[in-house]
Amino acid sequence: MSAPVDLSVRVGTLSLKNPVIAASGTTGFGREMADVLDLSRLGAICSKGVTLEPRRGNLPPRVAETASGMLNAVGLQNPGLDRFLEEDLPFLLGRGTAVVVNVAGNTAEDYQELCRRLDATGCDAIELNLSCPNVKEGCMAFGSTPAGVRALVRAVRPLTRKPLWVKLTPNTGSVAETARAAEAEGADAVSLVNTLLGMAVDARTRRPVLRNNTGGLSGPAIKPVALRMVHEAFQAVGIPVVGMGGIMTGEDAAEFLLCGASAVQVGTAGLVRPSAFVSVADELADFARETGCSRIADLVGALRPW
Amino acid sequence: MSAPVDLSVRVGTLSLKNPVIAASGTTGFGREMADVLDLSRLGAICSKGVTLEPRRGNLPPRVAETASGMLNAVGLQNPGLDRFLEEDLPFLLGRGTAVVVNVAGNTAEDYQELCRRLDATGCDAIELNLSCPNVKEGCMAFGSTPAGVRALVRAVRPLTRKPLWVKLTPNTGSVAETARAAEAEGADAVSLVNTLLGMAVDARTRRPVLRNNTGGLSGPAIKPVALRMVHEAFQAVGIPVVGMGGIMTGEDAAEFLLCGASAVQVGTAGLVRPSAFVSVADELADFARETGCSRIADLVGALRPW
Amino acid sequence: MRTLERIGTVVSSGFIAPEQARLVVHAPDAAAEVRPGQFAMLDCTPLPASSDAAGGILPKDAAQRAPFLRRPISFCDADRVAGTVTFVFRTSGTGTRALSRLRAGDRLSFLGPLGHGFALPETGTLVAVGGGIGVYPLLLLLRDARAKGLGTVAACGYRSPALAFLLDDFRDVSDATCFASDTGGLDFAGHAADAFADLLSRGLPGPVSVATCGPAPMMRAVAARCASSGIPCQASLEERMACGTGICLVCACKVKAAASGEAEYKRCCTEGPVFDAQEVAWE
Amino acid sequence: MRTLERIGTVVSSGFIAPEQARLVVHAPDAAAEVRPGQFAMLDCTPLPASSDAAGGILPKDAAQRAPFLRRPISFCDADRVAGTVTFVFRTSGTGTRALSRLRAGDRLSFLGPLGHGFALPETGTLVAVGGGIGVYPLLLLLRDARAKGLGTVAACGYRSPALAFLLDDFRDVSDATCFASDTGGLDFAGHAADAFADLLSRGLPGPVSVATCGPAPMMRAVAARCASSGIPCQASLEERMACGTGICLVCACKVKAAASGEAEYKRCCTEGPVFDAQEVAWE
Ligand SMILES: Cc1cc2nc3c(=O)[nH]c(=O)nc-3n(C[C@H](O)[C@H](O)[C@H](O)COP(=O)(O)OP(=O)(O)OC[C@H]3O[C@@H](n4cnc5c(N)ncnc54)[C@H](O)[C@@H]3O)c2cc1C
Ligand SMILES: Cc1cc2nc3c(=O)[nH]c(=O)nc-3n(C[C@H](O)[C@H](O)[C@H](O)COP(=O)(O)OP(=O)(O)OC[C@H]3O[C@@H](n4cnc5c(N)ncnc54)[C@H](O)[C@@H]3O)c2cc1C
Ligand SMILES: Cc1cc2nc3c(=O)[nH]c(=O)nc-3n(C[C@H](O)[C@H](O)[C@H](O)COP(=O)(O)O)c2cc1C
Ligand SMILES: Cc1cc2nc3c(=O)[nH]c(=O)nc-3n(C[C@H](O)[C@H](O)[C@H](O)COP(=O)(O)O)c2cc1C
Ligand code: FES
Ligand code: FES
Repeated sequence: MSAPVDLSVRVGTLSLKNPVIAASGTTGFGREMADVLDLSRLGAICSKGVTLEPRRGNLPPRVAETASGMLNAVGLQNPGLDRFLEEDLPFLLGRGTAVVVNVAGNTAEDYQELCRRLDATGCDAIELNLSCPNVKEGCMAFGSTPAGVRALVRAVRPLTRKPLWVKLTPNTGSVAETARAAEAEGADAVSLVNTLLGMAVDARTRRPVLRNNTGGLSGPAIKPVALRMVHEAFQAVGIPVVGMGGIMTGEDAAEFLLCGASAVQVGTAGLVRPSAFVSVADELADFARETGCSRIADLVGALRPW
Repeated sequence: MSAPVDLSVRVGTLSLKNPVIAASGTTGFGREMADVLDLSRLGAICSKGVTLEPRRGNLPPRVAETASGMLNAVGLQNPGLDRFLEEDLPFLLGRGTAVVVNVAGNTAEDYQELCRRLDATGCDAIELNLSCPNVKEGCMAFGSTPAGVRALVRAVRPLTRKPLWVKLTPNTGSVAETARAAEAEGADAVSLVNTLLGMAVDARTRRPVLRNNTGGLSGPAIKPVALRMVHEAFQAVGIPVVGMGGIMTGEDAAEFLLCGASAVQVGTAGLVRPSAFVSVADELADFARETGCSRIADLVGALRPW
Repeated sequence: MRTLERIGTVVSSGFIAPEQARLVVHAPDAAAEVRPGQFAMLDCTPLPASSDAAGGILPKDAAQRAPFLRRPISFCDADRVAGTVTFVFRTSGTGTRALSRLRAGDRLSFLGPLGHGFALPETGTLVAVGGGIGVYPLLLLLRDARAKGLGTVAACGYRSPALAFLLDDFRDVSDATCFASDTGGLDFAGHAADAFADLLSRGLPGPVSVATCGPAPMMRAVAARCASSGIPCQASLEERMACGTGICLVCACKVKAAASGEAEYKRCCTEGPVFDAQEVAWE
Repeated sequence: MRTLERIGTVVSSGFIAPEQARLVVHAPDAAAEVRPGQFAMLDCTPLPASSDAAGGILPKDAAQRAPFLRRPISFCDADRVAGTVTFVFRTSGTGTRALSRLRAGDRLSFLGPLGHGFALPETGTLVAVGGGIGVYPLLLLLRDARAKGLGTVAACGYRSPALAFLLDDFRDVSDATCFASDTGGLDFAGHAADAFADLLSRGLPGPVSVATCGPAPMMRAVAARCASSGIPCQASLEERMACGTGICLVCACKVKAAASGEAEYKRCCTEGPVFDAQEVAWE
């Protein structure tokens, strides 16, 4: 219980003080969380998905509880890039933690414009959301095939020197292929998984629970799928992998690191336990100490498959 | 609580006394269950996957618990077709319920031989397992692309007049396309979902929990994904859909029927509650009664999306 | 830095009517802090006894939450002296059923008090109009209004006299009460909104202001009646929630932007649950 | 038709040593039926009080199982007169921790008795050799052996005297006992297998037969010692399980087929957990 654990990790050129990143869409733009948590204790914070124009999001209900998880269909509600740059990004940049900006669009041009303008800011990385299942256009349409990923990353790569993370969808036949496509076009990292496309039904009203009919499944329910996909992506590419999906505890985070994630994101856990955004890092340090690991980075990819 | 509910359904030309089928691999060949349950109360029983040759299955451990579900990597352990036809099928045929034989192979020729020989038996339908994630060859390799499904169904369709159900994998980019492929080649029904490919990790030993490294995820955790895919398949094809994935209760079953399933299968639920194989049908009848539905078949596809 | 998660100890639990469960929870900080109209996100996963884990559910078992999400429940009452808060809720589903199984001595994790509650007027009479389970947040409201020296009137509507609850509690904190039942048998036959209109037409010491909570059609009727009489009206809305703390955006409520009058989504959990009734875009 | 699922009522619960919990459960049918070496699949999801649901967890809440799978636990003891069975288990993970929180009066759902248990010899002395938590199923075995008029000897190994459990219980049902501890301080310093070899070498009233349960290396050593002396030996194996009833095939144990001697998989839950030690393909 004595020796301190070195929690720092690198995702490509970006150094993080610890491997726990607050996931996009489950942390707003940090303002509400700043009230109740010391954000400087996070490895990084990833913004809610930002689009060029403001978006109102989908009609409610936008959430359905499921066994060990939840479906959401927020639909990228956000104030748009202008207001984000004016009000939200400056706030995030002052929190003493790395800032990853998650961006989404309908067209390749949208993504280009977003990357061009974010390149001029102080953010630490850009995460291309090619995997939101809750909007009609763009997004997952790009992310679900290797060709779509390739085209999109090729379009934006020349426009920014920021580390470019490509967030992949699990709703695909082979995440190894979409990861390779991202790598081939110069992505600095892939992050996965976004939510699994799912549905909840109210048998009494004979209606989908979500007004959007379908939504994205997150939480512990998806952890086995996420771990498998992170491991597949890790084996498929040489660039770093950022892993997520159902992390509730430090030991969960360790599992993702072992499967090859250089860092992890925590999303849904923080909705039910606000302290999860930092306690996962604390528990990870405890876990490292208990298992005689002095550098958390040593866990990355250390899984020994049978 | 008075009016009797008509629980009978049809899957194409096959009539079932109720829509609840015991799922493949979670009911053995019926022998153990016959001791503790009246199998004649099931709509049908689907056999464990049968291969031409006997198979020993994978090394243990073959199971890992996950949040609201489990991973299995049995690896199609079965006594092979000869012994199945000699010992198991006759037993199953005498149980007063319809019998679906689930078959799997490494090559198209395996499937052809299996279908040819089953055509001569008294079984009520053949379910082509194109979706087992736990064996190295065949199976999911065929099922994960429309072309694979097309080739396989084309190869076996001429060899049997039995109703041919094609069991689809959820580990694919588009289940609508694989379902259409099955339909185009003359399948009588599609059944879905098989298990989601997943992994569990023991962070302390730094090993996958399963000796097979990966396994198939089943149970309530996958229900949202399964419901969505059943609904997608139902919208994509004209042949009947048999739905499954995480059904624990009669109301869960109703949700699948509403999404378009003509019948449902119950798997993992029966492992933790042996009575689930029949109680789901009882609860479904209760649900119908409570909601003023006198014919369960009226629920099929009655979902009203927003 | 605010503390969001609190672990209270159940002081008593039981049913006050069929399917209506009450939990009294010792949680002095929350009792001191809560304003009427605020709510808490209750954790329905049973917590191990305190000997097992100090801070709540064991980290190792955190993935085993069932049901997974917390449930939003209004503070129905608070006793600042005893340091207790009261939740009353209909046992409609898995989560509320699990909560109703808590017994004295059990621990309960909740986030809160959360949300933007009712604003108390400076003077005059506060009329609280509630329907069904919508009456619950109004009890603490009337208690605090009376403590502030306001006149207090309660108009509560129930499905039937057998399904009426908290009548004595409301009598305790109100200058006047009118209990309505769809099937008759109480003070008024009909809906709470009609009872309210009736009360209004008979005159109340002004200035009158209104707070309402219940089914949307009822609140809409109350809001319309208030608008036509120029009476300020606050309405407490309900939407499905995940975080309850403003970060996930799933609890969108349609309200008219103050400036443009255009409908936009606000977060029920932080910008609400209580809104100016004239702002609400009633469906 | 056999009944698999039973709902028992917890009579008492508590810890008998650090991390070693004991549940005594009123379940007369299971107590009457159980044979030594059999096990039960215990449901770790708390059951609602009997007023809520007669048959177990409410159907509506069935998807909310946490942890999801049942846990295999041996019958450690049974009192056929009182109609109780006893489970003792190490609280190693989520499920066993949840089980250890049950209190007198709580209900427990379990499947069982399950599995192929120990066969009692017709005559002579039965030596039970257990290591760690492997000692648990041996208590009922020795009790039944003695009731049948057999000689009974217990050789139990523990990590340390502080982590030794059920010593008095084993003394109660045994003609002779030898308690071993890796760290010394009990009857014998070393492993249970060595203690067993020591006992054997000092001579026991024959014919001797052996039953063993514990870590695989220990059982392998016991089996080897028995094989070299021509003593029949039964070993109780452990494998991860889902159904416990023979239908899912996840609990494969490697054993040599009686006929061919070739290794094949048998189901630990139904063909075992007790196998002829000479059949087992020790890793
Ligand atoms: C701000 C606020 C305050 C509330 N205060 C009270 C109160 O004091 N007393 C009371 O009886 N009820 C109150 N409700 C409603 C209460 O939250 C729901 O009845 C409860 O969440 C249902 O949970 P369940 O487990 O019984 O149902 P389930 O059907 O198992 O719930 C499944 C999911 O749907 C959500 N959900 C279901 N119904 C509702 C609903 N009507 N409103 C919001 N979410 C819902 C649940 O929170 C959960 O996420 C309040 C709701 C809100 C938004
Ligand atoms: C036939 C049989 C009889 C047993 N009898 C006893 C007994 O009397 N006393 C006792 O202390 N233990 C006994 N065990 C071991 C006991 O089943 C495990 O310790 C227990 O399942 C661990 O559950 P958990 O929730 O604590 O651990 P978790 O780590 O939460 O369990 C996760 C999953 O792995 C399985 N698992 C983990 N460890 C084991 C293990 N060693 N064996 C089998 N499955 C495991 C669990 O059942 C569960 O499915 C027995 C095992 C078997 C197969
Ligand atoms: C309410 C909610 C909103 C989300 N919004 C976004 C988003 O805007 N952009 C994005 O890339 N991912 C979004 N996600 C996905 C998460 O970032 C994460 O990939 C996913 O939830 C899996 O991780 P978890 O199980 O830890 O939540 C959202 C998830 C939730 C639950
Ligand atoms: C232990 C186990 C073994 C299985 N074996 C087979 C199999 O042999 N063939 C097959 O098509 N599906 C098999 N399945 C998949 C189930 O039939 C079913 O598709 C899946 O488990 C989803 O349903 P559920 O959540 O109700 O279990 C197996 C599932 C489990 C849990
Ligand atoms: S419930 Fe998360 S923002 Fe309101
Ligand atoms: S645990 Fe299912 S067959 Fe043994």
